[in-house]
Amino acid sequence: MADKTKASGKLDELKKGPYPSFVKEIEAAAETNKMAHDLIGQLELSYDEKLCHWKHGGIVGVMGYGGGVIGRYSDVPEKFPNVSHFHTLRVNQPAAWFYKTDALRKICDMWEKRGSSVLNVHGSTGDIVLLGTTTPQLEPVFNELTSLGFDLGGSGSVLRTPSCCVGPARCEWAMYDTLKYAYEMTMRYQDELHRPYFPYKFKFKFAGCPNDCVASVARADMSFIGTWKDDIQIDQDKVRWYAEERKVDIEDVVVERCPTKCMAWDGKELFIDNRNCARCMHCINVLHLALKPGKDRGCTIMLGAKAPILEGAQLSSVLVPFMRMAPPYGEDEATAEDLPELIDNIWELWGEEGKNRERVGEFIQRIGMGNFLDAIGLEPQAEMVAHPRTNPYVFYDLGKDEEEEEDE
Amino acid sequence: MADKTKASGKLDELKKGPYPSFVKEIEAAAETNKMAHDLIGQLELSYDEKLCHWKHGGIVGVMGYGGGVIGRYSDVPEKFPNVSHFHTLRVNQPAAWFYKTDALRKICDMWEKRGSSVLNVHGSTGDIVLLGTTTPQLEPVFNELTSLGFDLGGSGSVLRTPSCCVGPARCEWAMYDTLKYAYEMTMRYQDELHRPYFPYKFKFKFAGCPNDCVASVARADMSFIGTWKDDIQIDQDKVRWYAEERKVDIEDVVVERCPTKCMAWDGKELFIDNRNCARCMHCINVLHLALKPGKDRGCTIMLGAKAPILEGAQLSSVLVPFMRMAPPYGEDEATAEDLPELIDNIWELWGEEGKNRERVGEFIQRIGMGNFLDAIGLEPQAEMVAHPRTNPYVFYDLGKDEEEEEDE
Amino acid sequence: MTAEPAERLTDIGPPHYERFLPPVVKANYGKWVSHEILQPGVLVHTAESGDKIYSIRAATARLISVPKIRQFCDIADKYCDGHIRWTSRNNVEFLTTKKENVEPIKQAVEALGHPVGGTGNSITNIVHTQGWVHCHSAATDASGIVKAVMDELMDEFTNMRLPGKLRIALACCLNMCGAVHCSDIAILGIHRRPPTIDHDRLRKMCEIPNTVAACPTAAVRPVTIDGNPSVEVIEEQCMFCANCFTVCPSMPLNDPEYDGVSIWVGGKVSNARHEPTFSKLAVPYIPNNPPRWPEVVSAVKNLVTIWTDNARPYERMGEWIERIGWPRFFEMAGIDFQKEHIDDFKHAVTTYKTSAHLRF
Amino acid sequence: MTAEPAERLTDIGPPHYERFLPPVVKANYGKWVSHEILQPGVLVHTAESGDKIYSIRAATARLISVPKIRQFCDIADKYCDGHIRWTSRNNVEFLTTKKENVEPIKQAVEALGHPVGGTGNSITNIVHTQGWVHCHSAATDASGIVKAVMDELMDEFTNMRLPGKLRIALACCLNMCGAVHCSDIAILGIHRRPPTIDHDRLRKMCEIPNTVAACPTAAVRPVTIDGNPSVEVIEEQCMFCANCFTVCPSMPLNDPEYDGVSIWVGGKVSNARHEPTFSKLAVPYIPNNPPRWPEVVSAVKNLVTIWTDNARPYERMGEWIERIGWPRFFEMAGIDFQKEHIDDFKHAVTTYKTSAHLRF
Ligand code: SRM
Ligand code: SRM
Ligand code: SRM
Ligand code: SRM
Ligand code: SF4
Ligand code: SF4
Ligand code: SF4
Ligand code: SF4
Ligand code: SF4
Ligand code: SF4
Ligand code: SF4
Ligand code: SF4
Repeated sequence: MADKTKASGKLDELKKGPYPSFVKEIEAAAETNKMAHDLIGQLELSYDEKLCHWKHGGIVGVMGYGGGVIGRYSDVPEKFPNVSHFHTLRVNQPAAWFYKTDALRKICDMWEKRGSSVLNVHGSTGDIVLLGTTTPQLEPVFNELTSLGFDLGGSGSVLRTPSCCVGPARCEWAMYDTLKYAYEMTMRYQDELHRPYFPYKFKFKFAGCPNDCVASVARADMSFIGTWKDDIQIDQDKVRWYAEERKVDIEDVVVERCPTKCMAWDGKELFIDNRNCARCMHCINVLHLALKPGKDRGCTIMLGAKAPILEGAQLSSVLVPFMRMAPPYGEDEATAEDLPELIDNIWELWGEEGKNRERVGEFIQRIGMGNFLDAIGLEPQAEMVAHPRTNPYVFYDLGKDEEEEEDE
Repeated sequence: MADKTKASGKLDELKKGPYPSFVKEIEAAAETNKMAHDLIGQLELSYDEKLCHWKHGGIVGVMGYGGGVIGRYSDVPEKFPNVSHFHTLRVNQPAAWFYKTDALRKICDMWEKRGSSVLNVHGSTGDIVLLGTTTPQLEPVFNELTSLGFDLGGSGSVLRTPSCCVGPARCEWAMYDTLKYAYEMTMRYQDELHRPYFPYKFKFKFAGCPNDCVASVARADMSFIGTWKDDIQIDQDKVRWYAEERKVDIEDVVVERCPTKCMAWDGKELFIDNRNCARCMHCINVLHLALKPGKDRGCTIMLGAKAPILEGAQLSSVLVPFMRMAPPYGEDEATAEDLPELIDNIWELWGEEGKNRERVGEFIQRIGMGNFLDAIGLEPQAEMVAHPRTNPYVFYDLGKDEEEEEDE
Repeated sequence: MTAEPAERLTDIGPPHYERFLPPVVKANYGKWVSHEILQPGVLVHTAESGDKIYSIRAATARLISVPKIRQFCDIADKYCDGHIRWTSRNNVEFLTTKKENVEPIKQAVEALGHPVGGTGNSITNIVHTQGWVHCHSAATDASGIVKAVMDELMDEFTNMRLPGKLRIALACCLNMCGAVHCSDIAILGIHRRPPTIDHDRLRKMCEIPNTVAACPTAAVRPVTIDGNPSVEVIEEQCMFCANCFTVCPSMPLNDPEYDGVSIWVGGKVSNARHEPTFSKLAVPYIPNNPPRWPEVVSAVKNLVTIWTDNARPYERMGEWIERIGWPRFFEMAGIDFQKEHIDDFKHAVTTYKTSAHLRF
Repeated sequence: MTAEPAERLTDIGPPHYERFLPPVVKANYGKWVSHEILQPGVLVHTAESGDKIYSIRAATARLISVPKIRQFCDIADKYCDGHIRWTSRNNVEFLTTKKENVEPIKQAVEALGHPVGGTGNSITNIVHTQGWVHCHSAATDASGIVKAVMDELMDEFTNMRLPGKLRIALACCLNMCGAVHCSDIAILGIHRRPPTIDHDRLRKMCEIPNTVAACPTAAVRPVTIDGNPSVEVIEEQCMFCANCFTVCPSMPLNDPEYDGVSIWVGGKVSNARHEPTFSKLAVPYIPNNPPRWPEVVSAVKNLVTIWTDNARPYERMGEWIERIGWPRFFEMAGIDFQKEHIDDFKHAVTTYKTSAHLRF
């Protein structure tokens, strides 16, 4: 039986080269950890056979939670008994993935003892993924985690662990406080995160500006993307400095790349027709010492992104063109105070009418965006579509006419 | 009963104003023609009631033909007995709608006698539409038409009357002979035009250049759009003349409007990066005395356009990126000599596997473009798509691998 | 001897075009080198040989009477050696090699009530369909609206002062005869009530499987009524396309109250600059208001005006809107964006706004 | 007295981020005014107050061991007052206010085998998934391909000489964990054989209606096998998505011969310039060839090279391809355009080329 601590054969090849080697990582863990040791063995088998050796996961978990653990069993337990169980735990990361070493070290100590000594930092959703332990260890791991102040993240048909970009913690472009919202929404919806009652998974991601450094538009059912309403702030001296000192060809790399062609550069002044600026960030990205977003800030809420299963992949699409995320709140504008109700309305509708394993984006496709908006009580806005319909198959709302008639 | 020759009431309003009045036309016809006379009456009724007064057409026609006549009956024949039958005949127009007055006058004489004295010049497909006659007149009308050298056009599930732009007859941009092809294809497929054996209608349109003056891409199942392969011909003196004498702002209205941004203008010379020119015609359209399409000419064949019924509207999409339409024909290039086979293959496949009332565009959607190409024996080409697939739901063709294996 | 009965001619096809081409066209066929628009409606084309042909283009209502055609023929005989053609948008063209004939032709045609124009950056003739004049399917009239709209826009037919070409088309029902779905402005007749079913006639006239298959939304279902097979319509699933009616005459949708017109914008067909593209819904519904549909006329006029005032040279309606964005368009047009504007048919998801590219 | 059993904590959520923020971050939270990239992998952010924070970014394999994390912690304790973070693409970042710490940190991290870089116009870390290390669904390994590809591209991680950012992602099956579907280059594990059905286990483990509903193409149908309810798969209708397997473990698709990798290009997520967009199929299939998947590595390398050599500044992969057109891309990449490239799923028709805008 494969009882070596070191990789050999095929896997050994992956210890070479300049990029950090995951094989070396598992080896390092394997020095003191039997699970890591058998993981190498099973992985080598996979490499030899070009076949995955994990069985379809069973349902395992910690008491009172419906998610956070992915059950996993080897299909060759006789060969690799130490990974016969190899469940992962998803641990809810702190917002924007900031850590103190003391907290990390404690997690490490715990995981060396109770798990494989191998983790993913981080999983694609954002969790710390503790890679592989046995069923009896789940509850102890959970108890140690909570005593360290950590909790499990989501898996299954729940609210998944929200994540956010580094935002105001270290970025000059954060148009709202991404960490605060990631944290507060996670806390507000602890129940939805731990106990499956949705038709399927639901993800929040918070990006501070249109650069979307958490890829929210592609991966979150509900994406919050920072933006601004007023004019881009221009320091013309600095623009000239870019042109002269940094030799930036402003015409080519800025003006010409602007998606709405709303800029002009005469060699001295940079002009922006702000009413036509699409808030794409490009000019600001390139001339960041000279240009800044406007001061009237908030976010665009987008809904519906998902991977291909079942009906094909979707990007999120605009739900609220502009929501102000911090006081003072004006009248007649969407503000963060509306968020809980908005989210409740969406979850209630989708919860009741969504089919099993139907993401909210697919649900909207099925019932129609217009009906969806009606049901959650939002007015349709032209910002929600790339363009109005081209096909004439319109479900005219005759109720409206009839009401109007009655009014007459 | 309405027995007045002149319109009154609502319709009368449509005799006012600078644009030619269809009401005056019907009135003019009605002076000598009873059908036209009752047409006014029934139309006034429609205007008063906001309701159409024609019944769903029955099947009428001329001997041996399955199309060319649209049956039409009034639903108020008691009020307007002269339009109780009011069938139209579609008469195949001469290519590009050129006429000699003697031919026209003879059609007029016939139609005054045997029909309503009202016609559409032309119908949307391109036919001369003789608007309204009775069942007993159909055969005599047909016989007089053929003796004048005219024949019926298409209706129903047949090849519809092909049409073409004015092309080489009066346009400097015709990249191939649109009239010749419209005529020859009409003649070659007389049987398909007159005897329904398709799943649904099929339309050809021939446009001499990408300006597409017959709107083929939107309206023809098979569109032939002239194009060229080599470089745009530039007369730089004339370009300067446009800039200087005609005060054309070449940077703004030409260079900046080029869809691929493949042009440059330094105030003296116009530069075109022809490898990136999309053959859109814009620069040539605007600077037509200075620029001309290249000399290596042919057409792009596009397939599948249709109106919304049933599965939604479609524009035609590229089937043959470049086909040479006149000799000398090179080797290894698609030429007009391949056309009959190409068309046969398409009709055969669609004819056998198309559902009732399924246009070829919808058929392709249903079976998949890749399978369609396979079946008609065309190689897939990147020119056929706006972009490759984004969804990973690929029906991998394993036969291929297995064959390769066998070869080994 | 008695005369043999003349053989019945069939499948002769249309007359060969060469029979009708003017001699100058035959002589210079495929050898034209340039054209110029001398004035609105008047083109001159020059051939390699130096030969020229003048074309004088005039509007027609498309629906035309035998007497009028004879009058056109008179003009063509007088000035054009009997040559005349029509365009793909139902304008008539008088063709002559003699420059001195241009003005007389123009005057003669205009005297008949047919304005000369429609060339270059103008609004040319409205492509349209049958409407109440001939079709059973019509949710509105065609010729009447076209007349009313063109009366209002006539100055743009006889001038060439627009940013680009503007193509208007009208179809009287969702079958969309004509290239309505790819027009700068499309006027579309619509029903808004589900079909009413005459079960008695249905039984005799319609094939039930065909009728069921005809419905794009599967709203038509087979049922048994009084022991006879018939169909029912799930009304909430009906979007009034009338396709069931096309295959089954016993399911009419016409309704004088609820029928009317919708307006679509931003489509085009040419490959010039932007690729061909469909028109998009602008005004979901305007009731039928014959004889002059004033609300439709003013809605169209408004669209023409905002485009004229704001588009850059050669920007077609859709190109302009794409540049400024749809939200701005709705704002400028004063049109309320509604549920109806949002697609909910098959490819709806591809029309959602999947970026934060927004203007405020 | 005996100790009360400690209350079992639940629903406490993650630690509050403030617990972990460096003091300079807390002091300047939301008040950063600018940043500069001092060298590949080294950022400095400046606050209104004039305070600065230096971030040293290094690659990790994402799969990381407890010993390695402890080594990172040692560095962070020594130079960063114990502060450390990870990025959204699994790079590690060491944060310090002291400029003089930058080089020592860099050296220390690199000494551990973690190159510093991934900033600006570079290729940063590959977002990826579990593969054979942990997932039952994997059609290929994740970490192994990532390692092989990044070894080849490492110079582009430690330099910033590319036209723009280039984001590579890998998912080991069609579930596409990660933003694989919107990457400049996406590597996707694929099955190419329909599921094999273990009817015995199926009977015990799977709900038949769910399994049937799971299939996007309706290839899974209920049947009776030996008197027991089970399912069958219409093989011609299967496109190997494995969604049936997700809901029913008795229908595995794994196949060492036929599984492999496809490569997709031109997606992006940011709103910068072009709107976010999906990646499109470039290479339909490359067989699994562990341990270093040389064909995948060279295909990716080739894509990076042609883009680097031809894109304009700031043009992402997809923006460049859009400018030159897909036919030219296929030509330059030396990839044969095949049937597989043409979409045939739900919205396929929206991907057809509906204009004559062609380059020759
Ligand atoms: C661990 C992780 C991959 C990783 O290596 O990082 C992961 C792993 C799995 N994902 Fe995922 N997904 C992970 C992030 C994602 C993401 C990315 C994201 O959240 O930002 C996506 C794409 C976005 C989305 O939600 O659509 C994603 C889309 C899926 C899907 C497809 C869902 C769809 O609607 O198309 C499935 C299939 C399913 O749900 O049945 C799926 C299913 C799975 C399962 C549970 C396998 C299954 O078929 O049941 C995988 C368990 C693997 C294992 O054994 O550990 N996973 N999955 C990620 C979670 C770690 C974390 O919590 O941080
Ligand atoms: C006469 C004409 C309109 C006109 O006023 O010019 C016409 C009239 C009718 N069309 Fe059309 N179509 C006419 C050109 C078109 C065009 C334009 C074209 O051919 O360039 C189209 C759009 C292009 C296309 O083919 O898709 C068109 C798309 C339709 C459709 C929808 C087909 C679809 O696949 O979506 C129908 C419905 C049907 O076929 O059942 C239709 C059906 C009809 C019927 C036969 C009504 C019906 O439901 O059966 C109409 C008879 C009207 C009548 O009483 O005279 N007509 N029809 C045009 C033919 C005249 C001619 O021969 O020159
Ligand atoms: C006569 C006609 C062809 C025919 O066989 O009948 C024709 C003739 C010419 N077209 Fe056209 N076009 C004709 C219908 C069209 C159509 C079809 C339609 O509208 O249904 C189109 C596509 C419209 C669309 O995109 O929706 C069309 C798009 C063009 C364009 C491209 C315009 C653009 O910028 O998009 C040009 C180029 C130009 O005008 O500079 C053009 C240019 C021309 C030229 C200049 C070609 C030439 O050198 O002779 C002709 C005179 C144009 C003029 O009116 O100023 N022609 N032209 C048609 C006249 C229709 C009418 O009575 O008004
Ligand atoms: C640290 C991180 C956020 C975090 O919370 O972890 C981050 C940080 C910054 N991003 Fe980002 N981005 C980060 C992931 C992303 C992502 C997400 C992804 O790749 O999955 C994107 C979207 C990518 C896409 O479009 O596919 C992203 C798109 C951008 C862009 C837009 C680039 C473009 O032209 O499309 C900028 C602007 C720029 O670089 O000029 C940007 C700019 C920045 C700036 C300059 C913002 C600032 O002022 O601090 C930061 C340093 C960038 C650098 O690396 O040069 N960041 N950035 C992420 C680092 C990932 C990594 O380890 O490499
Ligand atoms: S998304 Fe914007 S605010 Fe957030 S880290 Fe990226 S650039 Fe900064
Ligand atoms: S942010 Fe984008 S859209 Fe706005 S001006 Fe700058 S480049 Fe143009
Ligand atoms: S399509 Fe081209 S060739 Fe034909 S008339 Fe129009 S401009 Fe001339
Ligand atoms: S034909 Fe069109 S694409 Fe080609 S150079 Fe002219 S404007 Fe550009
Ligand atoms: S558009 Fe409709 S109503 Fe009008 S002619 Fe065509 S089929 Fe008849
Ligand atoms: S009108 Fe259209 S949607 Fe309504 S029932 Fe008939 S076919 Fe179906
Ligand atoms: S992409 Fe597929 S195989 Fe890879 S981790 Fe996600 S579910 Fe598992
Ligand atoms: S793999 Fe996908 S397509 Fe094939 S049977 Fe399973 S669910 Fe259906």
